[in-house]
Amino acid sequence: MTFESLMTYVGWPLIKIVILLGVVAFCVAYTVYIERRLLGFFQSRVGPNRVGPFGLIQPIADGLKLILKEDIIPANAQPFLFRIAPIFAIVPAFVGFAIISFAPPLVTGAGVVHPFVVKDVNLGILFLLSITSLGVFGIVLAGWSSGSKYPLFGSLRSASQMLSYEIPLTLSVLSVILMAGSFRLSDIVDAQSKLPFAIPLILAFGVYVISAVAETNRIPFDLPEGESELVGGFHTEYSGMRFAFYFLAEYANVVLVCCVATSLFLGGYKIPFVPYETLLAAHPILVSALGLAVFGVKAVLFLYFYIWIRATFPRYRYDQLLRIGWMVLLPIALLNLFLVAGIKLWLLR
Amino acid sequence: MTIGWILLFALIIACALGVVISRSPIASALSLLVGFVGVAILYLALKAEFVAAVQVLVYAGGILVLYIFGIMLTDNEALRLTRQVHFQAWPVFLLVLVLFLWMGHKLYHSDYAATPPAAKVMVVSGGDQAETAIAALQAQSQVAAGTNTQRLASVMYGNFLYPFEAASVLLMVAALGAVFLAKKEI
Amino acid sequence: MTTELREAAGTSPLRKALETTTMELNFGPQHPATHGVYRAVLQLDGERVVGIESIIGYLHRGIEKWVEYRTYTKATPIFDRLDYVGAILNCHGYVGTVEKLMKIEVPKRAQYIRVVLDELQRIANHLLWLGTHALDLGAMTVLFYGLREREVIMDLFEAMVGQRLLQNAYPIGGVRLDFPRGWERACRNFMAELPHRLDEYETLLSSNRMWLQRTKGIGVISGAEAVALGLSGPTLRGSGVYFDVRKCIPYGSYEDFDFEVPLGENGDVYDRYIVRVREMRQSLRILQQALDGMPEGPLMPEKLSKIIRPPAGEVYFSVEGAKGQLGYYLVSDGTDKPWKCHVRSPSFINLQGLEKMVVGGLVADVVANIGSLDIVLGEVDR
Amino acid sequence: MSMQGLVILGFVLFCLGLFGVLARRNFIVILLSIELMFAAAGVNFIAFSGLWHDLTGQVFTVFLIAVAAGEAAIGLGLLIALFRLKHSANIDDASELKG
Repeated sequence: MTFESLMTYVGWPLIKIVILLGVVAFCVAYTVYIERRLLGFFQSRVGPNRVGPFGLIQPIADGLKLILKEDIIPANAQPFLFRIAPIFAIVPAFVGFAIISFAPPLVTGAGVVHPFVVKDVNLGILFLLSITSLGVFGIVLAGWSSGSKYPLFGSLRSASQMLSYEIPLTLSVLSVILMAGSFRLSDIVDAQSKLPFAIPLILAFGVYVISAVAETNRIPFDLPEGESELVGGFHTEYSGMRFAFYFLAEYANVVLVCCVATSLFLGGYKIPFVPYETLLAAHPILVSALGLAVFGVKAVLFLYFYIWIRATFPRYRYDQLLRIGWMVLLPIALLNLFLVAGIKLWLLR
Repeated sequence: MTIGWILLFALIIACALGVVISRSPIASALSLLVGFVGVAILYLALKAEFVAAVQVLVYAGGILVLYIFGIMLTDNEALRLTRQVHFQAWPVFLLVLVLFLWMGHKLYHSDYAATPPAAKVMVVSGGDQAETAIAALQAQSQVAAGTNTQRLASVMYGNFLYPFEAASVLLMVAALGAVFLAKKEI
Repeated sequence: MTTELREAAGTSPLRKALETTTMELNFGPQHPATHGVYRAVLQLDGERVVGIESIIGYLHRGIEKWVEYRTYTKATPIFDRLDYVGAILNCHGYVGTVEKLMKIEVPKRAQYIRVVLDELQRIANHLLWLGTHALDLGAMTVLFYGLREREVIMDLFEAMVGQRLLQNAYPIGGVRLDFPRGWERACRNFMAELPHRLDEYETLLSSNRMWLQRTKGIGVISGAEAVALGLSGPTLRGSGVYFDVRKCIPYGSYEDFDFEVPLGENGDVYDRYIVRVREMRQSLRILQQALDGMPEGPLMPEKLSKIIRPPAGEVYFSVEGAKGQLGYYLVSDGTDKPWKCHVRSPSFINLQGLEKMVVGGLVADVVANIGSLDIVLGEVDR
Repeated sequence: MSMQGLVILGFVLFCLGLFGVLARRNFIVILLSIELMFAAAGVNFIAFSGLWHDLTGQVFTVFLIAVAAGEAAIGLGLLIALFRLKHSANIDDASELKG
């Protein structure tokens, strides 16, 4: 095996994965910071502002604190499952980032293309959905292995919630796949060069946003951890680094959902109103850099929307939540799918 | 790449063993989860990407969660204390071993893997045109060009439309049946 | 399945065997939604509550007994510790009782000042309640908004009596000091501001479908049941019963003021919520009238001995506390210490309504109901 | 990888599943073992589909997964019913028809 083939099959992917992991972990940590800061502003208070300028070092301080804390395993817990459960939560949350194209591919001199994605799988979306569907194991196992009632309650709720909302989520994504005619994320982004899918597929977008909020267990659907009812939900008994894993997994999921929404509905790295070719003619690096920036801005706007929701709404009750999922979102998603299929079949031939 | 295959096989078989012999049902379920992911990787390696994705999405993300639910709902101390293996384990083991050896022998000595049956007929009748016959068969089976998923779709919604609908009816019936069985007021 | 079959199945041993066991869930004493060290043992059938047993006493400090070893004057500050978010009203109740026992005539100006402070305290209490209740149901922001307005009231208290939370505001007989310079203007500014803030909260909650779904039709308690259980305050008025101590048994010049008693219709969580929000607006009306019609005059009665030594006898006096009818029962044996003191604390009695409200509901509704009762454990346990 | 290996893998999975179904007491583990047997069939379908360049095998694997989902639903329904009656997930307790 030559050095070059080794680099192609092992080296470059590994480097990409390491870079992506670093960037994602950084983004997730600062998502927490941004959320706390923004919530502070929403609620007429300051938010974390003591550690470093504007509190910018706060995430690192929090991380250090959580690492140094004692890792408590309750007497009733099943120690092995209790220890490995956070891994089941955090791995799917981070693996999902592998298929997201963050910027248009960089074309260097000799026609060599460097895509800004770890692996542009041709079944990208399906891969993403199947990977994220594994995240529920972390929650279920945590609740089960803690040997305590509140986590058990939280995990049962969470599992049924995630299973229920996966269906409208998938259906709304399906209509995007129908429009784009491909599972590959870069194809889907390319299909939006004229118009982001959020406009023609407004119904699907709405369903996606609501189900995504539910999938990531956030207000108004944060029942699994609804702190006023279930104390902390499935991670009540966790402390220290294992708690941090759940925390990170939750926010990684939030960031992932923002990135996916950007790619699927908001046009990804496509710059609105500016054709790709004109930019490419200007400078190849400029295209990628601008694309990356545009992707970031869109994702952050979506994130802002997320936090805004959290600051505004109360929490649904468990039965109401399931009712919304099955009685409202599912019919809307199905109807939307039929509409899109019809339009695709009859109008856009 | 042979090492990779052997590792994958070893993983799948180890997980299957874990399902059958581990004491706690939840360990069985988790080991099945890893085994399913292994099988999905196997599917990927055999160029069946769509089936691999469905395997993970439906099996690992859906069915197994239901099983874990079931384990959580039916757990009690008494169950944990009883012997997990049936008294008939040893006879069964011998039976399965005999079956395994016999079938393994048969499989090892058969030549099923050489050529497709239709092509084999042609080989028998037409002699040296076997190569072209196989090529023709392959071309015929690949109804539409494109990715594996697209071809799979055209086969599934073309030749197998009615079985597909039947499968959906089956799922519906299963869901209704499950609700009926589990409902408190019969 | 036909009805006959279903009925037959209802009595069969098979049916019994199919019934699942209930699950016992300890709700508290350390729980974020119990507003203190209150413990409820819930019997759950899935998510449905089939039984609740309240266990209190985790914050018992023996205040009623403690008072028997203190002189009447020295006993005043301890009552602030009953309901520590509505301390001035507790204080008013106690000094009012002693005044009634001794037949002291409180000067008019002192009465009006008391009304001003009382109503400010009521608003502060309801603001904190609103915030915590909303937080229980997941609406986090309202808490911080409520605390922001409450902060202004705290500052007003600090300027007036020197303390923010446990003010020990009134001496027996009247009030200690007049309004400091600029206080009235600050108070009027706050009063001009608050209605807009209340509108803001109502935009966030009263017109929010999620809020309505979480509160409408939850924890219903009828007027008759509420009266039978002895509930009082906004909890009672939410069920549509017209009872407000300020109107029905007027004290401290409340008969001078023109205000309405907001009533609910269904007796659910939403009604208890909306009654409290409207009460804040009514309190503002009272404040306005009290400040506008503030009479001149002394703050303490002319002849009041330094040592309070009421004649032997017993007396019951109640004020409209923030949570309901806050009554004090004092027995005097003619010495300078009360022989017996009993507090009819509204939180304790309102807590009895909880079982009626939550049984048959879901676990999440328990939180909504406890929130809508507005209990303070310091007052429940005394 | 040779076909031989894949077929043997499928067969090993099948045998393990069979053993689990016959030898375990816990109802859920029996269901899990059945899933193993399904997976064995799936491996064979996919392997032969690849060998013969015919997608029918893959289509059947998808059907297989659907059937497995149905089986899981019904199986869990039965499990809950059994648990309600016997307060146990032990298959040996369901012995009322023995007479």
